[in-house]
Amino acid sequence: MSSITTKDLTADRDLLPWEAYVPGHHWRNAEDEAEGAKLGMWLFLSTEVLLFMGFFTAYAAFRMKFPGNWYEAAHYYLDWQIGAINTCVLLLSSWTVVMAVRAAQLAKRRQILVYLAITNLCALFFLATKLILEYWPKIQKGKLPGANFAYTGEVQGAHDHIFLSVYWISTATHGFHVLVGVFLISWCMIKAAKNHYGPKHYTSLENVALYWHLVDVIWIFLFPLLYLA
Amino acid sequence: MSGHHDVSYLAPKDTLWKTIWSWVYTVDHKKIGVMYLSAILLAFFLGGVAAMAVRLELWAPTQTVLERANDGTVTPVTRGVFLDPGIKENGKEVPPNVWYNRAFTLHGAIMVFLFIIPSIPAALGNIFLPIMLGAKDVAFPRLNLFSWYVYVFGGLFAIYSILAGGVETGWTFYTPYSTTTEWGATTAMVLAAFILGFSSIFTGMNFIVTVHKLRAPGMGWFDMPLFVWAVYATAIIQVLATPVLGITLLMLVFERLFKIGIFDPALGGDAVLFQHFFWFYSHPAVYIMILPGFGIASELIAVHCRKRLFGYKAIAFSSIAIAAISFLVWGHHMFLSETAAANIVFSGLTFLVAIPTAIKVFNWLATFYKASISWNTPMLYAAFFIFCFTIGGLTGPPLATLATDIHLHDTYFVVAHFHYVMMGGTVLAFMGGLHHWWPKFTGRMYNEFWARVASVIVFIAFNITFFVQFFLGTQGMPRRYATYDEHFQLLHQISTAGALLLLVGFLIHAAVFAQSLVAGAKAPKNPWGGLSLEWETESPPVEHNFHREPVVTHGPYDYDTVVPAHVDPRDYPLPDPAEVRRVHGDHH
Amino acid sequence: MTSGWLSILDNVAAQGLYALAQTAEPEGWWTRLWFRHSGSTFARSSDQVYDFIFWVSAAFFVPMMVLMVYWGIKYRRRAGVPAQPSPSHNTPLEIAWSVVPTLLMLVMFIWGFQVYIHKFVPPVDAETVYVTAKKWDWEVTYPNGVTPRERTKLTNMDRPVYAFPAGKPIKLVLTSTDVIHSFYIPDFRIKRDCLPNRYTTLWFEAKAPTHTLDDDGKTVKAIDGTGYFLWCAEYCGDFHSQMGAKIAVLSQADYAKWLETQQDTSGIDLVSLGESLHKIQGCATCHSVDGSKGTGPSWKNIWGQTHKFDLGKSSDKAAASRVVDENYIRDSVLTPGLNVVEGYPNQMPAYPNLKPREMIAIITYIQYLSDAGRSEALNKAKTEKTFTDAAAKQGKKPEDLMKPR
Amino acid sequence: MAHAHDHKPKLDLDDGRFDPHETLASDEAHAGHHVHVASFGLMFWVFAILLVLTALTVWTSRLPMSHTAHLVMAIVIATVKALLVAAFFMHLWWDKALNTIVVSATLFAAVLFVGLTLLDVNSRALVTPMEKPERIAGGVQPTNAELTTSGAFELSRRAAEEKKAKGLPIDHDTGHGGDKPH
Repeated sequence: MSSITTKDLTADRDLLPWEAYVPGHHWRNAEDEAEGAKLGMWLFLSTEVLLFMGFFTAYAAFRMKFPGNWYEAAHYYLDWQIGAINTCVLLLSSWTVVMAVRAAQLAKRRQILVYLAITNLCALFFLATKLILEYWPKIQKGKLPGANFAYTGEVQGAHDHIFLSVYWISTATHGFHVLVGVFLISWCMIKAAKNHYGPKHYTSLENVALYWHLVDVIWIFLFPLLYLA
Repeated sequence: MSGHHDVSYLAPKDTLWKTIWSWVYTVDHKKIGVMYLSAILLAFFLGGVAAMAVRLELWAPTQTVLERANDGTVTPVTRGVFLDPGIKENGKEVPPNVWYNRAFTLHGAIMVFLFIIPSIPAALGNIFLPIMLGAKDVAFPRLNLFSWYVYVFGGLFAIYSILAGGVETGWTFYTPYSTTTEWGATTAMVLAAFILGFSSIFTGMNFIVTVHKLRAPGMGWFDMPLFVWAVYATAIIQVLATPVLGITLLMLVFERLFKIGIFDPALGGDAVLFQHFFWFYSHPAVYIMILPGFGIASELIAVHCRKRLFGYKAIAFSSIAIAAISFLVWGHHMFLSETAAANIVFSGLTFLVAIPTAIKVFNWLATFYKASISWNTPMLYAAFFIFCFTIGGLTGPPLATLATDIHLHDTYFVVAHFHYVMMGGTVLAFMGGLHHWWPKFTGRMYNEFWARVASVIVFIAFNITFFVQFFLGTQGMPRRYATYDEHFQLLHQISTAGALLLLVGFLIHAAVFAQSLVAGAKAPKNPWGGLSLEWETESPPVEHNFHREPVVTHGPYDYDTVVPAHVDPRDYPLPDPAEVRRVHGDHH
Repeated sequence: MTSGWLSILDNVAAQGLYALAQTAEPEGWWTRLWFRHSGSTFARSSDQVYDFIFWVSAAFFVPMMVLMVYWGIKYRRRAGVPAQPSPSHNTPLEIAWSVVPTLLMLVMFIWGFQVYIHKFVPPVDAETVYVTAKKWDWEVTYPNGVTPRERTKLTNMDRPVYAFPAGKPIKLVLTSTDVIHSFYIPDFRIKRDCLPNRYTTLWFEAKAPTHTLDDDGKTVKAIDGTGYFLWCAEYCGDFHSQMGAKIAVLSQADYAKWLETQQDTSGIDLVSLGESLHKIQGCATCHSVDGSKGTGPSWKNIWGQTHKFDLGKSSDKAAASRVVDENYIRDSVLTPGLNVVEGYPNQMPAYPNLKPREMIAIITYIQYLSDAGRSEALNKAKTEKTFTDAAAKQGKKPEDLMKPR
Repeated sequence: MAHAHDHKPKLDLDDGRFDPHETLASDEAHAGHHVHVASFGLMFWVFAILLVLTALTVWTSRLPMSHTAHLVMAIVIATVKALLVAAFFMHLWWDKALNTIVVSATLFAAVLFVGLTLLDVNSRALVTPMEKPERIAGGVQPTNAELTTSGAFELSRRAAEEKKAKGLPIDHDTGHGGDKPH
């Protein structure tokens, strides 16, 4: 089935884990298993999209009702520069993940590791920026969601605290997904280091990559909606 | 693969410890299905206890109790039946109605989240969907086991919330009541429902991939049994709707813990927005509950009428159509709070659901024509299902019609309507399916006579209990009332009497099943003469379902073409090709 | 909501189906079986939609079940008799049984929609009545600003009576102060959610009087039957099922007179006024007067006592305790969260709309409920100027007007 | 598990050949089973376009447009970006159509959720606060109907007044509440 061998391999050499991969007993072949896993992942991503739709619908309901209030609040409480830098960082990480999958398809173990390492660095940078530059000053200033929002005597819209609620819960949930992504990518790095990924088998890497892209796509929407519009 | 995989999946291992481990850590869809079945039957029992508490409370409109005050004066006070003054929580006496409110909330929450949603898909679906497809297992066996543990974890949260004081918000958790109530452990119950949602999502994902990727060779989409079609349609809803429930309940938890204000009018939020969020899941969830029931009804009718189902494709496509339309109609739960524009749109869309549903019922009925109907317990339940579900379906239009819904909304008419659909539909179909497949997955026959007696009792008792509630509703008795006006008493008492009879029916069923497990006769491979793949394997099935991967050569209901006129389908196929091959030592 | 297209549809409904509804028999046995009474002018119009759906359903259900039983018996399994061949599908039949129900449902939808629009848009000459729902009571405020004090027994419960005129459209503006409630008068076929932070509207026109004014000119008396009920239809917590009221339909003359008598409180002494306010304002839901414990402290014997506060719940973090006196009661009514008594939740809503005399009445009533302050309260009530003036106006002594205590 | 092999399988040299000195252009021909290997160039350009679109969305947010136009612009650009990621980074362009169908069904549900909810929420009147529209002390009168006081503001206004009366510090800062540097 596999068309991959290398010239310098000898017939007696033990196969690498990805070469020796055997699909689960209930699958007819590895290709079916990989496609099935990918379909499963896409279904899971569907649920993630719809989960985040809750935030987007809450956003939409109040944004449509109080457009001026929310536009002003977005520009007043959030710094577009932090958001934009984080967007670029996540886009970069998305690209490196694509390249990691490509490296697996080409049996380049070292490249997989390098690209995944960059991805994880991007993710950690994203989280650090969020915590240090966005969440911590807000906590200090009492810019907390809903009833915990500290009134400070300035003139603001009546629904700023709701805007901040949507901001907090949606970015925190997204941040949680980034954190989960960090663990998943680290796990993939361990598997890659142990030679589990190669042209014949890289299902889990591909699915983690899909997950990571989704985290990116969600941020692609969160950034302009919360920070700019 | 031969050897130890050719033994029954129920066969014990060498030691007791290994047997227990083989269940705890199983990835076998049949064992997981059986574990689900045990758990949901326990939930059904708990929910039933709560239901009996509700019905008993409603025996009398109110109770007048003499109450002694601190200064010794004795005054008559109107209280509920479950009055227990003196029980204190957080230093204050629990008002009497709270007990009733907790009972109906637990009944709703347990029946919906712990029983009826996982009932058919996660239990019977898990056991039979892969076998009916000719697969060895579901696509992701470990995820399947994980989803069972998630279910148990969610169930533990629910039990914790009961022990920690219960919940009295109603299973719908409407804000701002659910965010402001001081009684009970609402947060724990909301988290329970949140966790149970994930169990449902994982099951749905698993089934979709299984149907797409693991059908036996030769099985096209239109060779699948209709139960598989129905569970597939259900899985689509589970995947697309349940995450919205997840986020809704998560936001509700945030609302309770951090007062985020999105659903709280006191903080400038929008209480009706919560209802949109909630019903975006919970209306499609109604079809998560009933679609598998349709699937079972199709199986029962075809097999026990020994006849090709009338309009196979119409039934199959109507399942998918119902799944799609289910996402369009949730607004009819808010006819009293929405604007007229939204009401009119949702009212019109709601009627659409009736069309594919009506098509199904007509097709089932047409299958009876010139059939060979065996009136055993599963078929009785199929007929009872058609009767009750049709009533449930036909009482939908008065609720979808704006003019009449204004009067009937939030009354017992709605209670009766959804019990006719959920209980008269799903539960009766579930009971039918359980009897239909019981010999297959336990390997034991049950006592047919007593099962029939119990099914007739359940049917009659169910109709006594709930038909009078239509009159209660049109006469203006609102839902969720611990006390009521005296002129409703007669109807309430009839209903309560019916509920007690219903309890008797289910207890007989329990006894029949217990007797079957202990002393039932060994079940043959194909006791009813079914043609779908599950009847080709052993009873109970072997560990990997089939001795050899089956090749599909005929449709699941091709009685007229596959079975020669003189042959009893119970003996079909004659003989099992797998057996023949095994005799010849033909391992793959 | 009276935009152009709605008005047009409203006219269609009014001229066509609504006229039909008027001519139908409103209180026949069939209607009584399903709906008990038809108390409003448009009750029958939606009942007719219901009847239509019912008969359509029956026309489907009965033949289907007859067929099922007939075929079930005729084609029961008999040994050696296989199923006979029959078509596996029949396209014209399947199209027919898809299209016919669709058309019938189209009729239900359009008809139901027309009647709904008629129910939804109040006539311009309707009299506006404000309804405030709160846990667990209805506060109905009439155009003259009065909230009636009349009470009655409703299945052992002490509930308010609200009167409406016959033959005059009434527009209700609904809101809620806490959670979602739903205003439901089954005999009028009207229901609408009362949402916190938002007003919703509803209208009806009662058909015929169910009550007349009693001989005292103040309370209502049923002509026959029990009259109509108001219920809360959206689950709202502990006393959801007790959140009812009696609805009395009066002739327009009686209604005007009833409103007048409800407005004037000068002839009621302070203790009796406080007693009725305790019920009308919903204090009774949480505060008992017999010493039994409720959501809030009982009013029995608290006058002059010292209340200890839960500083975690109170917004006034400085005061640990206060003596129950005039100022404390006034504070508790106007800013309930200021001092929260130990062992009780911070749940009470504020009552900023009480008139000065009503505030004094509540204070006097609480004073009256204690052994220590009873005689002083009664004396205060008897000698209050408003009351003595009202008594003098009627040519009576204050004692004659006071309830025997 | 039952199929776990207790010895590692050996490589079968007859299976096929593979040139370790492959060039980028020949990647695809040699990859495993029917898998598309994306080209480096295409992926890099997609990444570059995504960065440009990010800059564009920031730029448009600063244009003097109506609030609605800002929202529409943000959503349109974000959608284009998301489609690029889905089509190329997530391989949908080359994948089986079934995965695209899954995505479409998801978007169908998502659009219904937002759309039909807004149909109701957006056609309702503004949330009417129960308390009188009372502006915070020293503030500017509201310029439009949406800037009305809500319960939370009323509560925190009272809390601030009480603190003031007791001589407690009220605010962490008075100038602004955001993250923006001065």
